[in-house]
Amino acid sequence: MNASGLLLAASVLLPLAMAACCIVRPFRARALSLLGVAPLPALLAALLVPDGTSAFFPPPFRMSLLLDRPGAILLGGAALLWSAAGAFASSYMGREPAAARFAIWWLLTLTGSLGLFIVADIANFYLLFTLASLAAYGLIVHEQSARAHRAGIVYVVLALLAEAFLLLAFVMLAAGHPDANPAIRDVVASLPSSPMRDGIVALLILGFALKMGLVPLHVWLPLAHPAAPMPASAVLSGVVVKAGVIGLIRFLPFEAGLPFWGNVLIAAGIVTAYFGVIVGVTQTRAKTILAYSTVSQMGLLAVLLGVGLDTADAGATSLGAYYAVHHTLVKGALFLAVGILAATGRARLRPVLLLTGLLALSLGGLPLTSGALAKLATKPMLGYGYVSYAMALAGAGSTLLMLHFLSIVARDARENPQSSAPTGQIIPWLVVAASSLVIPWSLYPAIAGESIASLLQPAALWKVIWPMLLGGLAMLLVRRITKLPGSIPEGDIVVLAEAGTSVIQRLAAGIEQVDVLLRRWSVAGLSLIVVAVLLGALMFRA
Amino acid sequence: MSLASLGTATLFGLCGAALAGIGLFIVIAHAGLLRRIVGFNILGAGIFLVFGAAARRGAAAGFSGDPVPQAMVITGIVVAFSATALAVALLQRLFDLTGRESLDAPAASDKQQAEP
Amino acid sequence: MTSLANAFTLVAVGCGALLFLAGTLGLLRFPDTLSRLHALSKADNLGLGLIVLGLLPQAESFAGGLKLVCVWLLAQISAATASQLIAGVLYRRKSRP
Amino acid sequence: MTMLLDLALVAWLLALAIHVARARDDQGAIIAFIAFGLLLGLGWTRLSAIDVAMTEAAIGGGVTGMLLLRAEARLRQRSSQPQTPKRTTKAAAAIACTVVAAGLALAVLSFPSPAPTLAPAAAAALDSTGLGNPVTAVLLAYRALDTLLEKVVLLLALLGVWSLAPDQLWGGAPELRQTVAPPPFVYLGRILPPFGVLIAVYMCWVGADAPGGTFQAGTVLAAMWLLIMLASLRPAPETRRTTLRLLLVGGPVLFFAVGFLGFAVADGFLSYPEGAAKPIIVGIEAALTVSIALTLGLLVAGPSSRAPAP
Amino acid sequence: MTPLAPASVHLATPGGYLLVLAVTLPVLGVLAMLVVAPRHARQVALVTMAAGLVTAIAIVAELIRTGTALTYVVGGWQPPLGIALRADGLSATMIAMTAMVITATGLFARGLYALGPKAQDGRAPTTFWGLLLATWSALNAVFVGEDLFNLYVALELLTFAAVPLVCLDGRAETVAAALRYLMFALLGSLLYLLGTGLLYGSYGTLDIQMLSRLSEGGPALSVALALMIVGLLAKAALFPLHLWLPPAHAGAPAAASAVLSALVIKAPVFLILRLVLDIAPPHAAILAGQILAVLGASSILFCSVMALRQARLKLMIAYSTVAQIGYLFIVFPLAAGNEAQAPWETIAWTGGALQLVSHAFAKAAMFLAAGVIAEAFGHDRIADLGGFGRVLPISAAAFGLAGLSLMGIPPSGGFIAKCLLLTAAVLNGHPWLAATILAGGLLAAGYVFRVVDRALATPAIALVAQKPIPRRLELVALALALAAMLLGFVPLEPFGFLQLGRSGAMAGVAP
Repeated sequence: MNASGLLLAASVLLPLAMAACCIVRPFRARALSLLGVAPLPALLAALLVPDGTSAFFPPPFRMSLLLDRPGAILLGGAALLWSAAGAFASSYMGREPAAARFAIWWLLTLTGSLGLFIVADIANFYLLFTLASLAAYGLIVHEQSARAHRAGIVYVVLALLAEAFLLLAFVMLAAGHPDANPAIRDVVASLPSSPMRDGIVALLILGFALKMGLVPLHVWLPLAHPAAPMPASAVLSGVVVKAGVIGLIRFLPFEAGLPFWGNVLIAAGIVTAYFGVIVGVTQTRAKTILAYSTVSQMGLLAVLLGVGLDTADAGATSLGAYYAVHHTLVKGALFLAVGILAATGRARLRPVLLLTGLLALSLGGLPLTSGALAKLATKPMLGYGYVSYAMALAGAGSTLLMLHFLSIVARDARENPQSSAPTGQIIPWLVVAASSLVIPWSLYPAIAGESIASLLQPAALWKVIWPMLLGGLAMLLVRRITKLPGSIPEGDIVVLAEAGTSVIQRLAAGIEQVDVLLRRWSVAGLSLIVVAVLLGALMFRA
Repeated sequence: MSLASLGTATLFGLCGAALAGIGLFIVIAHAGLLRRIVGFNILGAGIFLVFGAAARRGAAAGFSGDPVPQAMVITGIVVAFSATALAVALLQRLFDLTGRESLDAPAASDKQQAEP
Repeated sequence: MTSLANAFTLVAVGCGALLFLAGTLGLLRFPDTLSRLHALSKADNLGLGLIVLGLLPQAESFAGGLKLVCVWLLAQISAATASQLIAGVLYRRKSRP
Repeated sequence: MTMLLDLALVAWLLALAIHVARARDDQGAIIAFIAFGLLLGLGWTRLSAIDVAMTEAAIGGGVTGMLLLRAEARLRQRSSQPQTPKRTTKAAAAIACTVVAAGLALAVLSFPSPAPTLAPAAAAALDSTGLGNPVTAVLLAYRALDTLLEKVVLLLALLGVWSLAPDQLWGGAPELRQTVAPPPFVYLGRILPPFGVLIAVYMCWVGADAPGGTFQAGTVLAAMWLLIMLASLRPAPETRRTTLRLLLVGGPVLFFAVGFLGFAVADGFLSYPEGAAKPIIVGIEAALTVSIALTLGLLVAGPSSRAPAP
Repeated sequence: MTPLAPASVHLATPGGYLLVLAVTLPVLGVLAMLVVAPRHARQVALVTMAAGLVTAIAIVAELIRTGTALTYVVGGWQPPLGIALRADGLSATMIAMTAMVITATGLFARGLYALGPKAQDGRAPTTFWGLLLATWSALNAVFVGEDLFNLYVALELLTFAAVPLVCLDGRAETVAAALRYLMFALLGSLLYLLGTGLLYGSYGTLDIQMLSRLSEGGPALSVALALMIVGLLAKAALFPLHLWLPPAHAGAPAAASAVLSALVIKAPVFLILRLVLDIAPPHAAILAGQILAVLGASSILFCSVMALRQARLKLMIAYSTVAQIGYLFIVFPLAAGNEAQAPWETIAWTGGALQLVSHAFAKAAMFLAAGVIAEAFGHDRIADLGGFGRVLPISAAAFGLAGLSLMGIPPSGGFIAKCLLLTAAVLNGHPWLAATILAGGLLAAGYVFRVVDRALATPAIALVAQKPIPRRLELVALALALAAMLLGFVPLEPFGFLQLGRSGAMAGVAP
């Protein structure tokens, strides 16, 4: 294994080793302050390691790692956010007694979520996916409030459901393969010709859509992300949802294309994009609005990948990663901004609000920001059909939602006393915010294949400006509806599902009754004989 | 098949089958634990008779029966006795502790505990 | 000689069997426990005694004959004790109101 | 004629079994069961299995009956009879059990003819053991492992019974009789045991070559011991006594020792040296008889019910 | 058929004496314990455990060294007249697993079942060790037995050792549970014995290897196998015959529950595996396998829901045992339904074996952890355990890790097992079984999560341990849980090993 391979390996192993070291008390006490260091190997790997580098762990681990372009883009952005949020966390949570526990969950989630971007074999993909999913539970319920608890339960139920779908899909994928733990690339190559193709793809989409939060499987997301402490919300909404994106990128056969499933993804994505906006606008808490914005943005990503799958365009993976990294950094910065704003008041408020506004509107596609770049980069692939317009309208929706967000945070911060956030929080935030503005520029030529100059042409600017104007207009309209705020509860349809639990309760109570009956001696004796007679008769007939 | 053509062995084998059925019935359908223990013994007796039928049918080489199943029955009888003894001891202990001789009424026992 | 012995056996065993039959009848038909007990122990003692006596000439060896006598003796002892015990229980039950 | 006798015997057995199923009170059922056990012993003689007949009559009818009767007497003070299952349950159980019995009958009738048997193999191997009773040969030579494990089963059942004693009584003596024994019983307890011991010794000795053997002898000894204890002639021993425990494990330990000696002097575990098989087996049987007698007796006596003497 | 039984199929192998040792050593310990002063019972037990562990390791080593099954013909009397003992790869795995779990339990119980400084004698401290060792002997006897009647005696030995363990603490409800257990187990043994009698009457031998060559359909065989399988099912407590298990396993002392749940119910399952795959004719095996799979699947779903509904921790774990046993029964159609491969060459076979072993470790760890929790707080009501993870972090970790294995979360042994079973279900076209496996995993996650959630909670009034708990107890549970976890890292190793001693199986090593 050469230096690049070692660096790749270290990006998974360092956080894992740090989590393991937390068994030792002295380390545990200081773990929180080291959170910012853990993702550094991954960051370095994303910057330095050339595309196509692979590494293989010998048995019994049998893990193979591979860095390709979408992986590298996502890894870099994610590592940056993890590092900055980690630094933010050490200042934000420093005095909490349960900080050590938080650090352990953090490191485990970090391991899983970063590892997913580079792992190349199917078993370890599942392992890391599970690690990221389950460890995130610890982050969500960290504050131990009733809200966090409810969010945690909904999250765990759906996360485990996703695990089950994916496990079945992976097993079906690997079933025809001679190797017990094949490389993802190999199984995906043979996927289009598999007899169980449609079942596998359906399960994959279900599993990853749950993770991404596509409607109607998004219900956990607006509950869970706001429930976590601020830095954790940032990484959950910024990075951990991308586990679903990287899953779709890795496992769907973009080279061969599957038009039907592509269209399914497009449809689900469009619905999600609008749904997120519509419900988000009714929310009154800043973090919840951001979470709904994440739902909406994941919908846009799904559309992007769906188009790629529909048209058998493998370039969609890079574009998807590009869009995703933009969202990672911006959304991370926005969540951190909510934390900063809460601690900032009076005179210091204005610059912070200004930067927050810039970041927020970037999601809507403000010209010259990463949002605009991402939208422009993806335009050619979407073509000029209805999908393109739908996406543009969704951009308007994003603008609307972000304006709503800004109005809420501005209102919340108005009453703050004269103060400013600690430097330990400001600097990480600024780093993320700055990189969200800079990194997409540096990647743009490679991804879009166009020069930066082309971005500044009026036609290109108009393409991104008109949805924003539309969004602004919509905002004016929406503000007039006074009943709107708070009209839809957080987590929307999960409330309906929770109403259905009484049915499940009754079913379970029924099962309990049956158990009491079956455990009666005479009934058990009778069932014994019945089973015996059944067995005997069947074997006799055989 | 007429009765006379049945050998002694088969007759007792059939008797064993019937005894096993009766024993099984007692075990399943009686709530009284002591009676169930008796039922186990009758079931066991029926089973041993099946072995006995096999043994008697296997008369050969100058022996009036196959000694292997006979030996198994002897072992089986002793094991059955130990089981009976253990069951009776448990039953007596249960009776000493609770004053009842039934397992099938957990609801009643809850009431008993709740009353005082 | 053998025919004489056989005849003796036949008569003695027959009488014994008859006594057992009578005893069983008594067990079934007598009104109270003590008389039933009486019938039963009669059959046991005398009936079994006659049968053993009748079988003695048929014994192949002296040891075999001894075994037969032993069987009778043991049955005698146990029947006597059992009758006493049952009667004792009855007596105690009666004496208690 | 013999067929008629057999039929009558079978009919008796079935009638008694059904009586056990239908009897109102437990005492009647248990008495019917004891009669059943004795008749079954007769049935085993009809199947030419004298060894089994003796074991069945002694253990199945005798000692088990005694155990059950004692338990019934103790349980008689119970406040309420357990509720009987519903009529439908009983009917369903009856149907199900009939089906099972029919299946069994079918299976018994379909036994192949000529019957497969190990009698020739047992006979052929009998010479090398020097024994005359093939059942003893099976129990102590061919399938000695079964017998060995079964001894452990007995001991374990005893350990299980003992473990049911209340904590403060652990190690004490079981109590067979709370009241004074009636004089006739004491008389019986005085005169019968010498006979019983003689018979047991004889059975154990003769078992090598003729029907009889360690189980039967052990049961007779156990019965004599129980008689003595019931007649209050001797108290039951404290279960913690070392001599008692040594005697209890003596048989199995000797058996194991001989088994392991087989590694050294013969060809492996539980194999006997050529020519010396018979005396070794008789020796094992003697030790086992004592152990079995004690175990059976103590199993009937139950867990200790008196605190150990200080 | 000739009256003379066929020539023997057993050839003693040099290492065969190890099997004798595996069966007899623990029993010798029991005998010694009855004689020595009660004070030394524990030492005798611990010494015996060390010897037994060495024997188990030696058996595995010998098996790997020679590459064939170990066989011993007791007393030199060839079956069918005599008795043979045999250990193939699966048996050796079981023996090793048993040795490890028993030793761990012994270490756990070392401080719990010791006489006080002044006491001369005591009931529980002395009987526990004897019963534990007897259980071990019985288990080994079941795993190496080749003769069906010998196996009957071994099963009875197992029952008689296990039942008093249930009511060791002498409370009324545990006595009732023990009595119920004994009665149902007896019913099972008697049905098994009945089947044995029918088989002897039909074939004149009870040696499994010989029966597997002789057996051909017919009423006697069908009835016999049906009775034996059902009898064993009753002992294995598969749904709907699980009436005795929850009260018995939940009521027993923790150390006993661990052995009962992890090992004792595996013995009948192991025998069912042998009956169906070795003795039953192939087409009958397939049909029987389907019924068993239906029962297994219902067991998984039904009893997982029941586990979810339990208010008490130990009852929850007990129901989880019934559910997890179900996985072992869905192996049958997956392993036996394949024309091209022998059952033991399929991945379902490996998956089943792995599930058996990983469940043993995980469940033992869970029960020991639950025992520590109940001991520390004086109760095991899940609702009132909020924040126990802070007081007993090691036990909480042990419970969580063991839970991961039960849920089938990577990289645990349970995950590999379920993954293999799932693969087999997909390959053989059993979508319902696949769905059941997944649903079972989800439900397991549900009940494990309930407890983990309590462990992580911060209640208003902090939980305080009523008794100090020695760290060693907690570490034993953690070690077992880690063992269940680590099984996931040796996934490909057991494949060949599990097939050792199975005819013609050496060639196919295919994950």
